[in-house]
Amino acid sequence: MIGASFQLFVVLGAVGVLLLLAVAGVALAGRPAGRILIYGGALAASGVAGLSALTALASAPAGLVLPIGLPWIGAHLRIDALSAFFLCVINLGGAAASLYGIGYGRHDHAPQRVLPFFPAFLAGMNLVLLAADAYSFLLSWEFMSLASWALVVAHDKEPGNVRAGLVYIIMASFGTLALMLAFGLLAAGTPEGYAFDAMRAAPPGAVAAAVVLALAMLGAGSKAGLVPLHVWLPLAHPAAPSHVSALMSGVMTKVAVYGFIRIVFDLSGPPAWWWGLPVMAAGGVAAVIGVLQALLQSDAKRALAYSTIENIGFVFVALGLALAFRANGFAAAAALALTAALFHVLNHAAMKGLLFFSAGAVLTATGTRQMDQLGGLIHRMPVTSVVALIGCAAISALPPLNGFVSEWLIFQAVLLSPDLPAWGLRLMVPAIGALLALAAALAAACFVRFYGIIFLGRPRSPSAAGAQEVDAFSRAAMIALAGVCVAAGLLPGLVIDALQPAVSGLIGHRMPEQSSVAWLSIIPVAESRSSYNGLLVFLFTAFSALAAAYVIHHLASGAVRRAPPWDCGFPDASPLTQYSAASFAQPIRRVFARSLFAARERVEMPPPGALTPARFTATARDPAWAFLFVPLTKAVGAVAERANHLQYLTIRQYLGLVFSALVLLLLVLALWT
Amino acid sequence: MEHAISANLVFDVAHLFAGSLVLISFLMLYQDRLYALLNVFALQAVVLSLSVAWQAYAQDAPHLYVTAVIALAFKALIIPVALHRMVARLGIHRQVETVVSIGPTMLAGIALVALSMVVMLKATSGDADALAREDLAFALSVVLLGLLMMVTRRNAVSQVVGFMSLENGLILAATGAKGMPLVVEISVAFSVLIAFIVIGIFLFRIRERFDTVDVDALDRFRGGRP
Amino acid sequence: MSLVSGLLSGLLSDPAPVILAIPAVTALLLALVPSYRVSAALNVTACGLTFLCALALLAAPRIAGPFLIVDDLNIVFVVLNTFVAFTTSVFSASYIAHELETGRLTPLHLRFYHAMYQVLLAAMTLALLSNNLGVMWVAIEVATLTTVLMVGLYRTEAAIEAAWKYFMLGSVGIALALFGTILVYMVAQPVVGEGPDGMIWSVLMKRARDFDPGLLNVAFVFLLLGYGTKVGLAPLHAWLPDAHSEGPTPISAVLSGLLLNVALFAVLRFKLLMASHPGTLAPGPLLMAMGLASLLLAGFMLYRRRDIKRLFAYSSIEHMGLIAFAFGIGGPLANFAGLLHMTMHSLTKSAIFFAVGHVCQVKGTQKLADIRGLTTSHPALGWFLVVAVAAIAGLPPAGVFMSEFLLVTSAFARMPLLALLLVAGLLIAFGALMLKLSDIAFGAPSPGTAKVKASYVPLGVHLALVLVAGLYLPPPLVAWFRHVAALLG
Amino acid sequence: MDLIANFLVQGTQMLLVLALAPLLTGVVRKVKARLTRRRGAPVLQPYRDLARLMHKEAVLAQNASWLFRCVPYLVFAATWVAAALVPTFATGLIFSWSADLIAITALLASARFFLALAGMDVGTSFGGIGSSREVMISSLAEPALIMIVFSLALVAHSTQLSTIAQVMLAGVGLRVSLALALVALLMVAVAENGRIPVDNPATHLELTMVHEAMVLEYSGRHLGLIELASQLKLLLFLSLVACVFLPWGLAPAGAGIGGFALGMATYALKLGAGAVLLAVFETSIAKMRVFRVPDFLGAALMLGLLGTLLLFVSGIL
Repeated sequence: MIGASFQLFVVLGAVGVLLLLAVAGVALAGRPAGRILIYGGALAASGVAGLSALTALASAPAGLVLPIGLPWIGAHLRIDALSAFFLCVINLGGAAASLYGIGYGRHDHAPQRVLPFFPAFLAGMNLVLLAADAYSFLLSWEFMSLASWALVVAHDKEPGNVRAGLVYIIMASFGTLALMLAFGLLAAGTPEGYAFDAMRAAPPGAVAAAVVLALAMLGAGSKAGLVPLHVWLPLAHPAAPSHVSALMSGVMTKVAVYGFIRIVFDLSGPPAWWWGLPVMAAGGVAAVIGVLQALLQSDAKRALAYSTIENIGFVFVALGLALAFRANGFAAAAALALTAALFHVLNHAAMKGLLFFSAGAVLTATGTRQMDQLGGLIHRMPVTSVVALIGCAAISALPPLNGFVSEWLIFQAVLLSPDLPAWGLRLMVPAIGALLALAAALAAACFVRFYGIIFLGRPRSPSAAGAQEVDAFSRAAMIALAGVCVAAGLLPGLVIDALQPAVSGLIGHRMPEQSSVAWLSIIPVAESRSSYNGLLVFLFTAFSALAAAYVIHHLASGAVRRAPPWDCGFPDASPLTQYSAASFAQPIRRVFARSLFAARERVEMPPPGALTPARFTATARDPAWAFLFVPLTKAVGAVAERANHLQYLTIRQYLGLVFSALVLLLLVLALWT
Repeated sequence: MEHAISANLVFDVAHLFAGSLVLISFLMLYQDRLYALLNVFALQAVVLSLSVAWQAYAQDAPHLYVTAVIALAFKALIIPVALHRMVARLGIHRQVETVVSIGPTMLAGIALVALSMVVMLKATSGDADALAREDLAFALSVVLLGLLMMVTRRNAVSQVVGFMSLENGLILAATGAKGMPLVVEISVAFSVLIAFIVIGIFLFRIRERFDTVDVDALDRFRGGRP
Repeated sequence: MSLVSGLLSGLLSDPAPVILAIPAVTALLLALVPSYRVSAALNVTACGLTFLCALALLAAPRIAGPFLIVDDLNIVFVVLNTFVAFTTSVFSASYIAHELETGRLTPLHLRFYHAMYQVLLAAMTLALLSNNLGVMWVAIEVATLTTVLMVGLYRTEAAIEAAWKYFMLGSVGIALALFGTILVYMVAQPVVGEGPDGMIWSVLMKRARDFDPGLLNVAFVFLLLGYGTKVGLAPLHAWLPDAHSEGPTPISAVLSGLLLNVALFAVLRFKLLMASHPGTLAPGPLLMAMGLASLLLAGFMLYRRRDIKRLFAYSSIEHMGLIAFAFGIGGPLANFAGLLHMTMHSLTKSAIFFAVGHVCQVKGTQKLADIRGLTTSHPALGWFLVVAVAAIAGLPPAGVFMSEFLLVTSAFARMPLLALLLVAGLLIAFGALMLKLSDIAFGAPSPGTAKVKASYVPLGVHLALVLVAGLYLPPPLVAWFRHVAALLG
Repeated sequence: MDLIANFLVQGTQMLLVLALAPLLTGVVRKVKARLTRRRGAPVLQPYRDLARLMHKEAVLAQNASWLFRCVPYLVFAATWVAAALVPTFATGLIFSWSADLIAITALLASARFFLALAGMDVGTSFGGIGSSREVMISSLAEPALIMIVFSLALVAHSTQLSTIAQVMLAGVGLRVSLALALVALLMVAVAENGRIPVDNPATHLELTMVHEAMVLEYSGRHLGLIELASQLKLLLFLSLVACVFLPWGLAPAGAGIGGFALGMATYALKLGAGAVLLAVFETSIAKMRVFRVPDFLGAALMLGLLGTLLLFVSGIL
């Protein structure tokens, strides 16, 4: 058995199928058969690719060179443990999204703008993970961006979508250019240097490597949504159809993480001791800013997009820890941190996919994404509400679900870091740990709000009151992802072991074998140090809850009487007296966002006797826009305005330009010896 | 017959002509009335044809006589006359409108001549024969002065004149280069070009200037500003 | 029978004269043919024939006669030019017919137009194939004059103004180029002796080592400015946007796709000359400076454009700047990138102008403000335009992406700071293009829903070539580009 | 054999905390009453209340969902498990390996998560007030708690409570970081259990209350369970303080009956002392405005962070 070459071929085949589907999408768009064929085919392809990647996790790397791409080196394709793991993640998300799409696509009013690009998007992401030379990598990377851009502008009549697409494509191109520069340094300007193997063979010098790190953070960070390069994300992710939003938020950001790991951990040689610092700092800031912004949004999908930024922050903190440990020679700790990062990648793909699916289901059922139009859906959409609850609990890092495990692992890694020699790191890490803890707690608050406003309480609009449960395909997709969340939470040991080939491939060291631990506990370092057993906690809690219920219902009363809510004796007021999204966020807005986001509240009280309703408006701004991008665009506009005068000169003045250019050059010659 | 006259004489005469061409360029810069400008230009054309003829004789290259004739007929007679009549017909008013007033223009011209000298003498420090060097330097200054004129004059006519004197510099350089092929063809081609320009002005009634200052003209024309 | 075979063998042994003869003869014929349908057909066939003969060049031996030269450098250009000229003639057939219907042009105009088209083709091919610098110069002058006449074809004030601006700047450029040519002769004369040899390119290249470097530098300055005016490098670019926007769209395509390349070719020839002489002032920095200037200037200018054709004219300036920058850096990778980028740019940009031509016809305007939501009102045309613009903006899998990849990476490895400027310019221009594109293509459509009466064939062929090029370049082409790149030093 | 013994110990522990929790609350109330010159309800009153609540029928709002009915059991179970994992009289309990201190924190967090959801389920404005304030408080209290956990873990090189307790028992000397951690832990405990000055468990002035507003719609056995859960939580925090900072008398794993007896005795003493101290504290200060609470908890967070930082900078501080 020569490595994973078989799986490589299978994945390539799947990619081919996806591309064919993209072509077919142009022809078949519009008829339902087309929808079912495209999404069904995408489901099958992703499923096959994901499964074969799963089998490739443990097997030796395999490569292959196609006679396309950059002429003199061809297209290098390679599947190793790292890419195999990410292939599993994205194809999990891809399969779920395809399954969801079969049902969701029925409500799409412009299928011809979605069907061709959806499979292309999936194919692009798969190719990024397979690519093993700079050109193929960036080609697939940009192709992925292009396809997703087309999906973002699919509904171009809705206000804001075109602008979202514009911001997105520009930021994407910025990222690609940054990566291009990084690869330029890694390839060192030699024609043959573009292959990853060549880069590994000749790692860059210290300075060059540092520049590569910075460029990788810019390039991959802009795609993953690191602050302040995140601005496109909350615009673009909600604009796309929900199953695509799930892909972009849950999966494409992971491709960016992959790119970062590939460049920084694999290609740019041994890290310097301080590399962890910027990565961790960026991660911590992204985590807090992201979750706080998420708490302030009233658009459900936008809140989810911001929460993606938070989770990416978690991942990058873990990656930064791994870098720091690795650079300072703590292989075991590095393995733990990297495992935590990869675990969180998997978790977030599942959770965020699930949440976007449920948001999409709500959108289909009620026609709105505005939380303040929703409410009480738990009565109307039983399945969606259950799986959404699982998703919210998981992403709030509550045991025994998967979100908690990765967070727990990250904390364990943080607790190992006092051994680090460098003072900078020692001062940095606890602060980052505090930021993470804060972000985690705020995430819980954020998703209490998300779930409570959308699914609980009383319907705030007729459309919410008349909502219907979504179709079977969508339900199936959501249930599948919820299953992943629960399984990964109850049996984390298996996941951790599955991650180890990738980890040891990058770090050269692995975490201790977990599946052999008694009772399926996980023990990152040593039993005396820390251990956790999701399954046991779950059983324990479930047992106590059931026992309590049983005892009470048998020994005491089990009777129930329905009555109007008491509400401190108030009569049943209109649903509008419920807490709204804005009012629920009020305490946190006042505590955290007032200075950070210039959050302001304005109340317009009508004069006595006036019949107009009182209005309350809460506003907050994203500092990245206020301090970075708005001034930037203004500056470009100003320069453009200046330069524009050159268009309206007279012929004589143009001749003057030529003349002065000539004189200038002659002067250069005259002075040049 | 080369040996009949001493190389020295050849050199001096050629030098004389070239130098006077530069001088005439300055004269043109100095003019502030169109008719006078045209006359001076005609003079320059005559001198040019003389120098070309001299080169033809000195290099014993008969085809250069053709160039000389073209220069004389076309640039010393036809074009100036045509422009005279055009100025009359189109009622272009006789003043040469300058962007920079005459004095500074002259100074700039002197600077340009100095520049071309420096460039050329520096460049051709090598084995190139002295005649070529001097000739080139003068030719370059004529070219630059012509360009300067195009840039600092507003009238269409005076810009055309500037262009033509620029081209005179080219012909001077071309003929100065011993045994340069295609000189005749090139001068013909250039005459065609100039004819185009003159006819263009006449056809399209580009009256006063290539540049206007009134804003709505900008809006109508340049860069299709809506 | 033997005659035919003789002709064929002659063609294969030395196709260059034929390539020149066909358009020249056709031009005369077209001047006589009254019916525009016939002349359009004739135009297409002639271009087709020329292209076929140009293909024969690939097999033909590399020869350097007293008048014509066939070497690897100009074969690239000839084949590319004749091809684009051919496709453009196909497009022009459908385009011009529409102009006739709308009455913007009369049959007489068309007669003139077609004749001029062939003259232009002949002149450009001559400029590429001639071994004599003087002849090359004359040919480029002729090409300029013909395009001037075609730009002024519509006789509108704007058109005349554009033509005039083009004409004046072009003439000065020509003059400067001539002075440079004369200087080159004077450099050569002491070495290769008097007489025509001093202008024969192949001879100059052989003897270049012995030239006087100082004078060669002066010559290059004049040649760079002279022919650079034609290339449209800043600050000599002023004629380009107006000429593109006011002339008939096929001519815009020809200008961007062909004439700029020819001028660039001239610059490259002399860069070769400079490169083959160790003692000269390196031409690289000059090219890089002007290239970057053009890139940045055009990038900013794109934002304020209100006319769709002028928009893409500025993008041509931007790309010419990129190409000049690439050749300025030099080295195998950058030169390869430059050649590839040049090829891709001609194909893509002419494709864009094909699309834009039809867009302007269906919308009845060139104003960007009145062209919106194309993908909704004219899906096929709209998406073609989106693909083409994405290609020119350097999005994969277009070949432009590959050339920009090579350029950026190799530049950053060798001169990081310049590369940062380059990237900044690329990003600025990209943003502007996408800004305009998202208004043109998406959102609620603007009025003007006339059906498109156009053949998408040329458009489709160009885009197909460009898209494939990003994924796969045929090995012979690559080998050949690498060889030329090595020549360019 | 050994396994069964372990299970027995674990079971005793669970039942013990369950049994002691109401008593603890009763004691606190009694002491408070005494301090305010009232006789106060008997110490066993909480048991009676619970029993009465349990036997009442549960009155549900018409639009209460299944979630509303499940939450009390979930909250109770989560809190109970958390409490059962804190060493009270003995360390090295068999299940204590299934969750370390971080997990215990997370268990409490999940209890709070569901309780806040339940507060929003009926869709009354008071539920909303309670939930939103609760999550605001917790969003600061949790990180503070995590920081405290960090400090302890860094001293003991473990997040396992049993290990920590043993390390403390072995003696780590007086440490600044631990002192900071203790203060922070007490502040967090006050906030988490909704005691004065953060919240007033006895009030029913709706606008001043947090926890009570959240559970306003609950009645009968549901309310009973939630009450019990909060009593368990109080017990949990007291035993946490006890086992970490006063670990004396804790029976090591596999100790004999004597060891366990000793452990029980000392544990009872610690609880009593804690209850009295808490009562004194509560009677001696006034409740603060809701929007002063963030400052209070922010201070706790900073103290915790400071402790951790000190430990990062040098292991012996």
